[in-house]
Amino acid sequence: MDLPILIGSILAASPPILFAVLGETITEKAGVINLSLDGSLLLTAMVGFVVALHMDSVIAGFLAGMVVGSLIAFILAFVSMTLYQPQVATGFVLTLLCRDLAYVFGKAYAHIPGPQVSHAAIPGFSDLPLIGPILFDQNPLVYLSLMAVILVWFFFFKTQPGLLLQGLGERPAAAYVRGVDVTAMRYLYTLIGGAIVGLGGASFSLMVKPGWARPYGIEGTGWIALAIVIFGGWHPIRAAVGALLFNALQTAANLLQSVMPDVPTQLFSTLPFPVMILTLLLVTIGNADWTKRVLNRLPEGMRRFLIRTLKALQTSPPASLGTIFKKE
Amino acid sequence: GEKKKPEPAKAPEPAPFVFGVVLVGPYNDHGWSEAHYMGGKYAESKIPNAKMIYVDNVNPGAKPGVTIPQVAEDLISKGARIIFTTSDDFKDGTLEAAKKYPNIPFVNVSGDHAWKEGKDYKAPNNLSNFMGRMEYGKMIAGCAAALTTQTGKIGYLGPLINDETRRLAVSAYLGAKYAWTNILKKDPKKLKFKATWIGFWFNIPGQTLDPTKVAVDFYKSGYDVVISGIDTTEALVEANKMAKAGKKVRAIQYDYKEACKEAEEVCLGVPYFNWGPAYVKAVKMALENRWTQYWDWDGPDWKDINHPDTSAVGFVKSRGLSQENAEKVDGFIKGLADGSINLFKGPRQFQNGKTYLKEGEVATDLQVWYFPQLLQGMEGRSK
Amino acid sequence: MKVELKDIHKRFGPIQANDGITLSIEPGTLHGLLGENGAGKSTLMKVLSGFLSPDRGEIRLDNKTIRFDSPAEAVALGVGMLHQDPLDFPALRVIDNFLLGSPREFLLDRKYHQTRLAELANRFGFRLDPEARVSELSIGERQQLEIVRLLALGVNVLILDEPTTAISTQQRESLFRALSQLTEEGKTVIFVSHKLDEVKSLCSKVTVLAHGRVTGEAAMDCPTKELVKMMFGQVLTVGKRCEVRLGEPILELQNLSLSDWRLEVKDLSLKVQAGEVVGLAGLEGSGQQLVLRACAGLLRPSAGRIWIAHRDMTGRPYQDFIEASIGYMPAARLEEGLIAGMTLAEHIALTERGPSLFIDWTMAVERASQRIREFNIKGQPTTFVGNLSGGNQQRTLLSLLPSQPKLLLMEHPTRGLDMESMEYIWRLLQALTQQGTAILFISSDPEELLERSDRIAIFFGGKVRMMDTCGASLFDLGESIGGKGFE
Amino acid sequence: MNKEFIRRIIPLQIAAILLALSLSAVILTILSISPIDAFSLILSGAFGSPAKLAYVLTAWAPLLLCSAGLLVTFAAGLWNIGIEGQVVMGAVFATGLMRILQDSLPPSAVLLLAALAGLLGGALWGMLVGGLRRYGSVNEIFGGLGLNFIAGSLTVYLILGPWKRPGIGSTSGTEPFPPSLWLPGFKDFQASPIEMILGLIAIASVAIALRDTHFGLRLRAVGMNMKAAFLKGVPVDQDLFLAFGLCGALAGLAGWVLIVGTSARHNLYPLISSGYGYLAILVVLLANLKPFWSVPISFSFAAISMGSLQLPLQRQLDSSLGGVIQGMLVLSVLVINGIRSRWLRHEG
Ligand SMILES: Nc1ncnc2c1ncn2[C@@H]1O[C@H](COP(=O)(O)OP(=O)(O)OP(=O)(O)O)[C@@H](O)[C@H]1O
Ligand SMILES: Nc1ncnc2c1ncn2[C@@H]1O[C@H](COP(=O)(O)OP(=O)(O)OP(=O)(O)O)[C@@H](O)[C@H]1O
Ligand SMILES: [Mg+2]
Ligand SMILES: [Mg+2]
Repeated sequence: MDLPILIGSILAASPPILFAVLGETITEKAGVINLSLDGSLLLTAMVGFVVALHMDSVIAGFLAGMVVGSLIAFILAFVSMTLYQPQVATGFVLTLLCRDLAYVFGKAYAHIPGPQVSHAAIPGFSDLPLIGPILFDQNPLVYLSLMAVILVWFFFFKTQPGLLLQGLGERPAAAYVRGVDVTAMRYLYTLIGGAIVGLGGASFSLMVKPGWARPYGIEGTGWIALAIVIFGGWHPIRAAVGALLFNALQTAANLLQSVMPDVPTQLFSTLPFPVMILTLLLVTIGNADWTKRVLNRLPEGMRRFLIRTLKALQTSPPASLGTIFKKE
Repeated sequence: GEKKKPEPAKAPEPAPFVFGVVLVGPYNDHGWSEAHYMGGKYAESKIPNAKMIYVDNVNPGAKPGVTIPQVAEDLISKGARIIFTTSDDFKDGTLEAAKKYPNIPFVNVSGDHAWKEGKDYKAPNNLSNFMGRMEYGKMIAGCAAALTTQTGKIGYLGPLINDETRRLAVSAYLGAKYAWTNILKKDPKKLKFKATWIGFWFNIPGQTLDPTKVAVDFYKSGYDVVISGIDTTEALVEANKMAKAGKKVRAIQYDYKEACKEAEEVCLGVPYFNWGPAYVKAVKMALENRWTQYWDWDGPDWKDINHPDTSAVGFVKSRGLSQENAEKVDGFIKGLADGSINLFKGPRQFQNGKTYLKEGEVATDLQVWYFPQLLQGMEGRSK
Repeated sequence: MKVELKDIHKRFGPIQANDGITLSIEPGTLHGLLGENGAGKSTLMKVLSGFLSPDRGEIRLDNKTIRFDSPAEAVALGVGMLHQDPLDFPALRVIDNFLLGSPREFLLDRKYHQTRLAELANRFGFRLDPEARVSELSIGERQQLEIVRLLALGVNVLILDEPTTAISTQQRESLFRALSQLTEEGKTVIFVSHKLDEVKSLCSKVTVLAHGRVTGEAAMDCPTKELVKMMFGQVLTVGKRCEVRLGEPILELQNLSLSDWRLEVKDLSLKVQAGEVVGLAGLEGSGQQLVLRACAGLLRPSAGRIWIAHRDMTGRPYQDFIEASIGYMPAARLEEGLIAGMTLAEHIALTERGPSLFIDWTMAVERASQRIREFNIKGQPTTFVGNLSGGNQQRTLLSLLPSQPKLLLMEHPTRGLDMESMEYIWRLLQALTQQGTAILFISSDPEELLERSDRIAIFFGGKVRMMDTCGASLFDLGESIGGKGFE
Repeated sequence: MNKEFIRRIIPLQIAAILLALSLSAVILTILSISPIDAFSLILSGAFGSPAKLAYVLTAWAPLLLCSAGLLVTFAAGLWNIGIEGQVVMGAVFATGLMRILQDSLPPSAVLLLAALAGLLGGALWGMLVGGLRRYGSVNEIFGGLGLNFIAGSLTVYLILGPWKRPGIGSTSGTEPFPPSLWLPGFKDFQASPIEMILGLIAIASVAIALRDTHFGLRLRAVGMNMKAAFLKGVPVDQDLFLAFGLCGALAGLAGWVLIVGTSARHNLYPLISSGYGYLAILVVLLANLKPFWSVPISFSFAAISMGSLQLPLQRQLDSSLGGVIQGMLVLSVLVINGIRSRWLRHEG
C-alpha cells in the first residue's frame, strides 16, 4: 500500500499507546513510577466499554476509564507515598490484580456490539494529497491524542507549573525550598497520569478494538508503553515518536510476512519486542560505566562520532524517580 | 439439629444423562467455542433429560497448568458419562484421558487419532473424532467474496499454518476463483487472493500478529473483502469501523451461525459449523450403550445446507451481500449440491508449480485432509 | 532588615545543636559566624531560614516576631539561605533554575526573565549563560545563580553557609565584591565560615559559636588570636609526635591529578612510609577525600601514578587494592560503611575471606564478641548495626578494618566518639603503626590532626601544602586551614 | 526470632488475609454471588477429592521452584520479571534434549540430563537479563520482559517449525513424550512426589544458602546496601550474575517439571510457563521474602488457582477470580505492613 495510507493507518492505531505513554511520562516526571500500566490499560478498557454500553455514550465511557485509571494511580500513590511501601512491588501487584479484575467483570460483556467513536474526516483537508490521508482523514481521538502530545510538551516546558513538575522529579528537596508541597503535588500528578492512561485504555475499547473480549489483544502493551517512556527520555514528543515507531514496527511485521517467505511468521510477530530492547539498549548504554573506557581507546574521529550519537540517544530518568520524599 | 419431617413420596424422576464439553475459548466468543456450546444446547433440547456441563477457556493463557485429563476428571466427578474435547489443541490430552478412563467415551473434535486410514491413527476404542466439511462453507464464502469485491482483491485472515487451515484457505480461494472466472467471466489474472497468517487461533500479543492490524492493513491497501479464518471477530469489527468511516468494505465471519450479528450490514455471511446433530449422535450412542469408535467428517445437507437437524456445515448470508449476488451464491450452492461444480478436481497446481491434481483427478479425503501446500494463484505462505 | 535571634534551642536526639543562642544583626551589615565543626552554625542558620523550627526561642525581623514553617515562607518574608552545595536542579538550564518557583505567572516569559537575570548578574559582575545546564557549572557559578535568584525574589537577609569551601580564588573575589555591594544597598548578609582571614577581611562583626553556645562577639579590629581562642577554647595544643622510626615507603603518589564535578587536585606527589601517620586537613570538600579515595582505588586518577608497597596500582580495580592489604574506612557510616539491616556477626562473616562455602557462625559470633570487647561496642553480636548508637556504629566501623593492613585510609576515624574512646582507638591504631602500618586519615578536628599525625597535608581548594606537626601549634594549623599561605 | 514472629508476623498475616477476603467478598457481592458460596467452591475445588488435591500439588511444585529462585534475586534486590521466560527456556532446552536422546538412552538417564538441560536453559536466559543490566544498563524489569516475549515466540516457532509433529503441525504442541519419560506417580494419585520434593529441597537449600553461605550473605549485603557491600570487598557484579543464573536455573527446572511432570501435558506448547513465574513473584512478596513462609503460601496459591477452576464450571464466573484473590492478598499485606510501620510503631 502507498506510504501516506500506511502512515495514516499507523496513526489510526496510535491513540491508546500515545495516551498511555503520555500519562506515564507525566507520572514519572513527578518522580513516581506507576508500574501498573499493563493492568490499568486492560481494566480501563473494559470499564470504558461497559459504561459506554450501559449509558450508551462514549463520553461516559471515557470518563469512567479516566476515573478508574486515577483510582488505580491513587492506590499506588497511597501505598507507596503515604504507607512507604516499595513502589515497584505495589505497581506490579496492581498490574496483575487489575488484569484479573478486568477479566472477571468483563466476562459478561465479551463480543457484544457497543458504541464506538466514529471516524471523522476533516472536510476539505482530508483529500489533500499526501498529508490528507495521514492527518485529516482520521478518528477524533487521533486528533485529540496528537494535540495532547503538544499540550503536555507545552505544559512541561512553557509553563510555571510544568517547571515545578520537573523540579519535583529532579530534586524534591530543592522543589520544597521553592515552596512546593512535594507529596501533595506528586499525588496530583500521579492521579492525572493515571487518568490519561485510563483515557488510553478506553480508547482501545471504544475506538481501536471496539468492544471487549478475552484475550482482548492488548495484553502486554502496557509494559511496552513503560519501555517507550524510557526510550522517550521522559520527553513527550520523543516518547510520542517512540510510540508511533512501535506501531510502525507492528505494521511492518504484517507486511514483511509476505515479502520474506522463508522467515517464519512468529519471528515477525515478535519483532517489535527485541527491537524494543535494542532501542532501550541504545538509549541506556551511554550510562554504563565501561562504555566511556572503551570509547577512550577508539581513534579520535570515530570516538567523537560515537560519543555524539550516544549523547543524542542517551536518556536519563528524573534524578529522584521512585524515591520517597520525607522532609526533615 | 432438628428432626427432618418425612417428605411426601415423589415419582422418582430419571437421573439426567450428563455429557461434558471442554471449550478452548470463552463459551460466548461468537466463534468456534460458542458454536460448540450451541451444539451442546441443541443436544440437550433433542434428547430427553440429557444435560450438558462444560468448562470454557481451557488454554494455558486463561487456565495455567490445566490439562485435559484434569478437566475430564472434574467433569466425570460431576457425573459426565461422555466427554467432548473441542479443539485440535486437545488431541493429546484427550488421548491420554481416554486411556485413563477407558469406559468413558471421548470425542475429540477436528482430530484424526480415530481415523483408521489416517496418518495418525492411535486412538483407543473409547475415543472418536468428528469434524465438519467446512471446505464447502469456505468455497461459498470465497464465492460471495469474489462476487462482491470491487477491487478484485480478497484478503484471508488466517490463523496458524497447518493442514486444516491450508485446506480451508484453499477452499475459499477455489470458490472465489470459480465465481470470478465462471460467474463474473473476469480475467483470472485480475483476481488477487492473499492469505496472512497471524500465528494462532486468536491474538496473543507478542506471539501472534495483531489480527486487528492485519485487517486494517488489508482494507487500507485495497483488499475490500476479508475472509476470517480465526476464532475471533476482529475482521468484522474492523470492517464495521471502516464502513462507519465511509469505506465500502466487507468481511466474512467464521465458525458461528450468529457471528454476523455484531455488524450485519458489513458482513457478507458466515460459513458455520452446526455441531448439534453430531453431538446428538454421540450422546445417543453413549446413552444407549452402543458405543463404537468412529471418525466422522460430515458435510452439508445439500437439500438444505442450513437445516439445523441434518446439515453439519452451513452458510448464512448477511445483509452485506447484495440481492443479486445472493442469488448468484444460491446458484453456486446448487451447483455444489448437484455435483456440477467440484472444485477439488484437477487440474490443480501447488504454489511451487508441482501438480496437486492431474487433469480430471478428484481429490481423496486423505488428499484434502492432509493439505501440504497452498495452490497456485494464491498469495501468502504455505508454511 | 534587622535580624534578632532570641534564646534559640535546637536538639537532635542526644545532641544539643543550639543551646540558647541569642544574637542580633544590624541592617546593612555583613555579619560573620565562626565556629569549629559541629559548633551549631548551620543549625542556627537553618532555623533562621525556615528549614528547621526551633524547639524554643524566637526570631524577630525589624522588631516583629515572626515564625515560618518552610523555607519558602522565609524567603517570602525576606530571608534567603545559600547552602554549602546549592539546592538547585543540576539537570535543568540556568534560566529555568532562575525561574523555577519564582514568578507566580502561569506562562513562562523566558525572554523577559533572561534580561532580568542578565542585568542582575552583571550588577555583581557574575557571568551566567542562561542556556547552560546547571550540571555544567562550577559550584561557584551555581552559588552566583542562587544569589541572583534569591535577590530577584526580593530577599533582604542573605545567609551564606561556608560559601568559599569549594570555589576558586577569582570566584571568591567576585563573591566578596558582590556581598559588600549588597550591604551598601542596605541588605543584611550573614556569612558562616571557619576561615578567619576571610571573616576578618569581609565582616564588620563576628559571632563565635562553640558547642551550641555563643562564646564571644567581636568587632573586626580584634586580633586573630582572640578569635582562635573563642573558637577552640584555651587549649592550644602543640604537635607531640616528633621522633618516629619510619620503614620503607608504603604509599607513593607521583604527580597525581584527580578531579570530580566540583574541584580538581593537580600534580600531587606524596610518599608515606611504614609506621607513618599522615593527617589530611582542610575544610570539607577541599580535595582530601578525592586523594584518599584515589589511594583506595575508588577513583581513577586523570594523570600520575599510585604505588603501594612498590607495586604500580594505577587504574587497578578496588579488589586489587584490597588484595594489596589496604583498609578503607568511609565517612558515611550507614550509607557506605555499614549495612544497617545486618548484625555485627554478619558483618564479621562478610569481611571473612576464605575458600569455605559455608559460614562458620560460631566462629563469626566469637570473633564478633571479641571485637565488641576489643572496641567496647555497646551491643551483642546479634544486634543490627542500624540500631547501634552513632558512636558504637563508628566503633563497629573501626573494628571491621583488616587486622594487619599495610595501609589504612580513614575518613573521620573518630567522628562521634567521646574523649576516652577516641584516646583508646588511637592507642590501637598506633599499636598498628608500630608493626609498620601506614595511616592516612581525614579529620576536621584540628587537635586530633596535630596530636595524632606525623605530617599533615593541608588541602585548600584542591591545592596541597605539607606541614610537619612536630612543634606546630593549633593556631598555625587553624590559619593554614583557613587558607593562609596558599595564594 | 520466634517471639517477634508470634508478636509481629502472625497478626500481620492474619489481618492481611481478613482484609483480602473482605475485599474479595465485596467484589463477589458486586457480581451478585454469595462470597461463602464462592469460597467454599474454591475450597472443594482444591481439596474435594484426592485427584483434585493431586492437581493442587502438581501446580505447587513449579510454584515452589520459581519462588525459590526469586528468593535469591529478591535477596539481591533484583526484580527478575524475566522469570517467565526462564521457565519457558528451561522447558525448551529440556524438550530439545529429550527429543535428541529419548531413543538412544535409558529413560531415567534422559530425564536426568533433561533436568540439567532445563537448569542450563533457564540459567542462560537469566544471565542474559543480568548481562543486559550490567553491560547495557537496561533495567532488569524491561530486559526480562522483552526476553519473556522472545522466549514465548521462540516456542511457537519451534512447535510449528523445526519441532513440528508428524501429521497436523498444530499449536497443541510438539509430539508428546511416552509415559516412560514421565515422572513416576502413584497408581491413582496423579502427583509425583519427586516434583514436590524437588521444590521443597529447592526452597530449603535456598534458605540455607542465603543464611549460611558466604555467597548468600554477600547477596543479602548487596541487596541491602550495594555501595557498602562493594566497599567491603564484595564482587558485586559477579554475584548479581550468579543470582540471575541461579534463579534462572531453578525456573528452568520448573520448566522441566512442566514437561515431564506426572500430570503435565508432556510436550512443549505455547505459553507453557502458564504465569507460574508471575504468581511466584506474588508468593515471595506475600511471604515477605521469607523462605519458610513461601512454602505454605505457594501451596495455598496453588490451591486457589486450581480451586477457582470450579467457578466457571459451577457458576457463570471467570476463573481469574482466583487471581483477584491472590492479588488482593499481596496488596493487603503491603497496606497492613505500611500501616503497622507508619502508625503502630509511633505509639509503641
Ligand atoms: N539533621 C540532623 N540530625 C542529627 N544531628 C544533626 C543534624 N544536623 C546537625 N546535627 C548535629 O548538630 C550539631 C551541629 O551541627 P551543625 O551542622 O550546625 O554544625 P556546624 O557548625 O555547621 O558544623 P560544620 O562547621 O562542620 O558545618 C552536630 O553535632 C551535628 O552532628
Ligand atoms: N533505630 C534505632 N533502633 C533501635 N535502637 C536505637 C536506634 N537508634 C538508636 N538506638 C539506641 O538508642 C540509644 C541512643 O542512641 P544514640 O545514637 O542517640 O546514642 P548517642 O548518645 O548518639 O551515642 P553516641 O554518643 O555513641 O553517638 C542507643 O542505645 C542505641 O542503641
Ligand atoms: Mg555547617
Ligand atoms: Mg550520636
